[in-house]
Amino acid sequence: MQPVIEVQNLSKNFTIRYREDWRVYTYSKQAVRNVSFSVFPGEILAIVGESGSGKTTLGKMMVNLVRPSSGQILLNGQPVQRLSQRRFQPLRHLIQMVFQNPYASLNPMMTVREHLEEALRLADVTDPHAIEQEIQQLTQLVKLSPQVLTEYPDQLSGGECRRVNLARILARRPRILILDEPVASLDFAIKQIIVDLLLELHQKLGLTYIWISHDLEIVQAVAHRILVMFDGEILEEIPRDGSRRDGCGHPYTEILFTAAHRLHTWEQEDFSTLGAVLPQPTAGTTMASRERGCRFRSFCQRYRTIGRPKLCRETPPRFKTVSQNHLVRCHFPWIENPEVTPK
Amino acid sequence: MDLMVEGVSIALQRGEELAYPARRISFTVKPGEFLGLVGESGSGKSLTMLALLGLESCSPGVVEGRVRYRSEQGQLYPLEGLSHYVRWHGGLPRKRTAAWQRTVYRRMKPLLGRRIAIILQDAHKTLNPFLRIEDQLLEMVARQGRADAEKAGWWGRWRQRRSIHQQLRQEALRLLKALHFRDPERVLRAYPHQLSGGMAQRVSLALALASRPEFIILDEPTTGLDVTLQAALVDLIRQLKQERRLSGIIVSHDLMFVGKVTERMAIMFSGELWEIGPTHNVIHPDFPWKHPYTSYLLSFARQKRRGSAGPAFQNVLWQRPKQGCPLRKSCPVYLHQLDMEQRRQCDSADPSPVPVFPEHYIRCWQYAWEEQKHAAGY
Amino acid sequence: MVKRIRQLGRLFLQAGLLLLAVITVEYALFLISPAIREDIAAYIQRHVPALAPGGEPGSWPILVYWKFYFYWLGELFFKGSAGYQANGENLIYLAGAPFRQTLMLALWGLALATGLASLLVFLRQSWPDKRPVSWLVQSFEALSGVHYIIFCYFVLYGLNLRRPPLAILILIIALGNGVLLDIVHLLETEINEIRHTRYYQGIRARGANRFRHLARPVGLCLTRIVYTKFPVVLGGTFIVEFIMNVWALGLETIQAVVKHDQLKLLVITVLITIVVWVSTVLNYLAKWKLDPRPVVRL
Amino acid sequence: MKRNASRKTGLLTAGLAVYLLLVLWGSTGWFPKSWQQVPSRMPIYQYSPPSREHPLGVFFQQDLLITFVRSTQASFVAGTIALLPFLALGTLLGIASGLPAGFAQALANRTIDVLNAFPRFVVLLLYTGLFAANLYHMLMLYGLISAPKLAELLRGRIDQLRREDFIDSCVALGLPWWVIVRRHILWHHSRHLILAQTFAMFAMAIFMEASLSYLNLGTREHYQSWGLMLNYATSVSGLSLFRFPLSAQFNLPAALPALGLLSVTLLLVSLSRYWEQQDRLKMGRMF
Repeated sequence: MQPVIEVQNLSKNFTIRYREDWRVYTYSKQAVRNVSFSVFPGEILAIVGESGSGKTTLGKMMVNLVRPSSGQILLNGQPVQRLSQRRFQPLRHLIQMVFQNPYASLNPMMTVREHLEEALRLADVTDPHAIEQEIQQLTQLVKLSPQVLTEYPDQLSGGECRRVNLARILARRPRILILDEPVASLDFAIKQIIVDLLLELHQKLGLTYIWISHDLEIVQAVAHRILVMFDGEILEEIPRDGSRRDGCGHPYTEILFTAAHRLHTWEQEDFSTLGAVLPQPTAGTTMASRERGCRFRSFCQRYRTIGRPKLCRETPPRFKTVSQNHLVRCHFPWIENPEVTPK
Repeated sequence: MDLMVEGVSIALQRGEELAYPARRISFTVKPGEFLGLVGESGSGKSLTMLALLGLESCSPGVVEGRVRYRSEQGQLYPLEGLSHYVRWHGGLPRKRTAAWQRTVYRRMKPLLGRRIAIILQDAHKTLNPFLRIEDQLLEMVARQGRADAEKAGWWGRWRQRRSIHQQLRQEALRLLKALHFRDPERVLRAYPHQLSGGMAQRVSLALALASRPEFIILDEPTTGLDVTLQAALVDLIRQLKQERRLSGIIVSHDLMFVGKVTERMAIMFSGELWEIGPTHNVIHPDFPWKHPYTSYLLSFARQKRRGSAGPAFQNVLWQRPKQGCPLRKSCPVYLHQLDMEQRRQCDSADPSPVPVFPEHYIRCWQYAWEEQKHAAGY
Repeated sequence: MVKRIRQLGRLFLQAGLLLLAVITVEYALFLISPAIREDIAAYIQRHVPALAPGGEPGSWPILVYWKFYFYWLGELFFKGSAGYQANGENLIYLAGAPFRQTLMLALWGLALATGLASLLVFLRQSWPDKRPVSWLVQSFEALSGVHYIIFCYFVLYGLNLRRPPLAILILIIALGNGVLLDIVHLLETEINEIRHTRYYQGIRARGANRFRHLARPVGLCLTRIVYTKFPVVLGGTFIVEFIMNVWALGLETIQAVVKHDQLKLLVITVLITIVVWVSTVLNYLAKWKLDPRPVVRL
Repeated sequence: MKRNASRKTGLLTAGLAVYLLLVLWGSTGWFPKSWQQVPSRMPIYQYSPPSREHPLGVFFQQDLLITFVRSTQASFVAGTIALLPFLALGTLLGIASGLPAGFAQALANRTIDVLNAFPRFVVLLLYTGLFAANLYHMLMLYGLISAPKLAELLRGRIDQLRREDFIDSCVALGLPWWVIVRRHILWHHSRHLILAQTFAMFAMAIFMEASLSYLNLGTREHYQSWGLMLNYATSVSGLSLFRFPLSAQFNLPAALPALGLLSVTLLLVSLSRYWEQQDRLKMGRMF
């Protein structure tokens, strides 16, 4: 099958400048480093990682809001990373992004109806009758009550606001949606309702989702494929339900799973192994970024268990296929494996 | 050590008239105990907490009831702000609410950051971006009562400022070390923007703990944190509870998180408390007595996989019915399980808290009837 | 240390080049007018005959004037001579007493206004609903709506105060008065913004020392306000000097305008440019010292 | 809160109405016959006190009320003239400097810096000195060099919107940039700000015009303005304002423009304050 999006060796550097003690410090932070993946039509691809791991930057690069430093993005086989905003314009009906903060992406001085009308006019619906009909359909699609149409964004609740955003974006009839933390900071009830709505839309309209989140628990339930990101890098690609079946995986994913699992069950367990992932300060950057070897090793329980092997310190790991469609960027995807027991 | 909140109502100026985002809140936090205040966003839980402490998030603030705080030495601090004024003058001040807020804050100030520590939500943004962590942390460390420093007088303190600074610094380093920082020196030298979200959370925890408080309030500690950090925070809070005899309140919408670190839990919705009791009872699925809203919340929390959501409870904070139980319009028990007689009861009056277990109260007519039956000898 | 010196050196080099560029642009603007070109040509013929080509001044190429410009700059920076008036006096006297007088008026006026505005803002922020405080602030605001002209008119013809010590004080008050309203307004906006930030709420919740924590952000916005208001006060000084008949740059400017003394205007322009440039550099340095927050570039 | 606001607007509206009536009256040029007839034998510098024919008296061989009304009109014209370049350049620079980093943004920022660096009044003085300028040209120049004030405020607002992902979400939706700028940024997010700045600029331009004509700068013929009135009254008549309660020699020719200037500042500054307060209330509601 032809992938709708193909990302090859994508990187993004930010320059950060700050002043301290009459001195100016400039450093470059690599938010996304050498990321490659592809998305197939009708798929829900999840990108999971902590805040600051470059997920949002990756999403923004795909809708041409942030220009990549290097690498390639192919949209339906067409390279788009160097396109100007105007050249990208015809592709905007193909790919759309739902932003993290729903209130900030709506204009506080326009009613919901005006927002929808504006988006519909972009989609070349100009006849007032047709617009009225489309608005009806859209509100039904995202299950908004019609009286919301006359309200202003700040009168809406968090869930409603997200639906308005979704309706506004669906007015352009996109094929691919990038959902940036679609359910973060919502309450249980509304979170569940929004997830259900998104899945229903996926079924009904045949959309492709790129679902960016930090919560593995939700993502595991909905996604077809999960990419785990850490410090701008993809550490693991997990196929559907293949997560723990083969017993392999990246230690970071393991930590994420443990944390999510323990937070979502009632048993009183201790979390003392998680002390290892607490971020520590390093020069310049906020997250650890080792120059050589595996970037993750200073947080890695497995690295310490197997006696700090030279391999981890010297060579940056490459992707290893541990089972079908399951790639792990680790030298020791499974420590009981006799072949890779350290010398 | 213990905070006593008795029948507090909180008012908010909305245009000309007053609105009540929280009504008749009562709870007590006992020494060495954590209370979880759980509710959806918009249920007024953060607002209640901040208004109790006079932190100006709403005006005019506490207008009814009383708040008292008893310190470790048994000293009693009455923390009533406006309610005092209301009782004396028989009404709210018209124009001078800002002055009253300042009064409340002044009364709170000897406690804030000394006996009571607060960590506001979104910890990264509550650190001052213009000062180093050192400058912010040492100020709080210096709050610990030091008999020798008090005796030295200001001139003595000025002469020994270097060594005092060194002592404070050592203290701060020890504190950061206890919070799992591997390189505390570097943290002290850093500006807030050089910290990541999880580090900032721990630094603000350090700021709160630096003055050796007896009571700690966490306002939405998990929002904006990743799952790993949330899990680590659970660990950290448990550890702190063991090491220092802290008591406190955790305000959160995350039932799971609160369930892991607190002894008692209060469920808040539409600005009112509906259930308060031991955490184990409140969240345990097999515990027989539950408020309908609690079971609604739990049904979501327990649902791991996708499934259809039931009809939601309606937040009636701003359109409260004149009489009867305010939640009855969307209460599944009222709609599907009760007969006409019982419904009439629900329509006629607001339920009052009923004890269903030692220290476990539920505000629902179901349990009131059971109590009546029990009393009648059934 | 070496790195710091190098960085500061680079800063001053950049700033100096900026100054030179501004002065050059000003000179270019001067050269647009044929009348000024004639005046300058007459000056060249009289004082710097080496630069003057033969023929009518009207047919001189523009290059001559630029040669004169560099000659003049060299004289100014290396010999301290800014050219000569018709009566033979060196124009560098403008950088002495008149310049000092103007600068003193502007700086004291600005200091007065800033101090008073800070005091008023502090009062209003500390006691937001005390009636006397609000009356005080409002009356100051109403008074500061009065422009220099009216203020000086009142002083001149109403109180008949034109003797030096008192007159200078009143000039300063008049000047500060003109920008007081603006400064109060800007400062209050900025402080309200700070009060709504999350870190201010954090400081309150911790019961920390607010003055210690807010010194830097408030200092930052004060420097910015002072920096933006400085040219305004400088302009006001010129009017006030003319009205009150104080011998300073303002009066000299008006005289030069009336007498079409173009070289004097050029010298005054350069002086003012240098002052404003110094204030820019100071503002930049203050920002550098006070603001550690990072800037992210895409 | 609501009642307060409405009371303030009432007062402001009344003040504005009076001012606009004076302007309209001045532009029609219609005055009663008796006001227009002035005894020609009167010495030019003498002020004759109010009489039945001349309600405010005669000064400079003209009825004082006529002078005042015409001067009000001149102030309005002056304010309007300065406003046009101010709004045009300010908006342009503000939007350009709010752009993501690039050549246009750098250019706009440097332009703002350079324009900020000139003391405005000094620039005007130099301009008159160099080019024997028309007053209206000088006012346009004044509007032009005050533009950074508006531009900086706009830049701040755009920065804020950018930080909140608002502009990014508009671009991602596919809105063309001119729609984003025109409808979302300018109209919906900065209209109060621009309006407040417009009022403030109007008041400042009137002052600048008064200051310039007070200093007798700028060429004009048959021109009447508040500054000129003040100039003639103070420099020529030498009357005192403060002796008014004690004697009949009240310097009305000087007091009238002074009062006019004062009222215009208070009016327009409070009007811009009112708008800004409204804006802040809105923002408070929004965010």
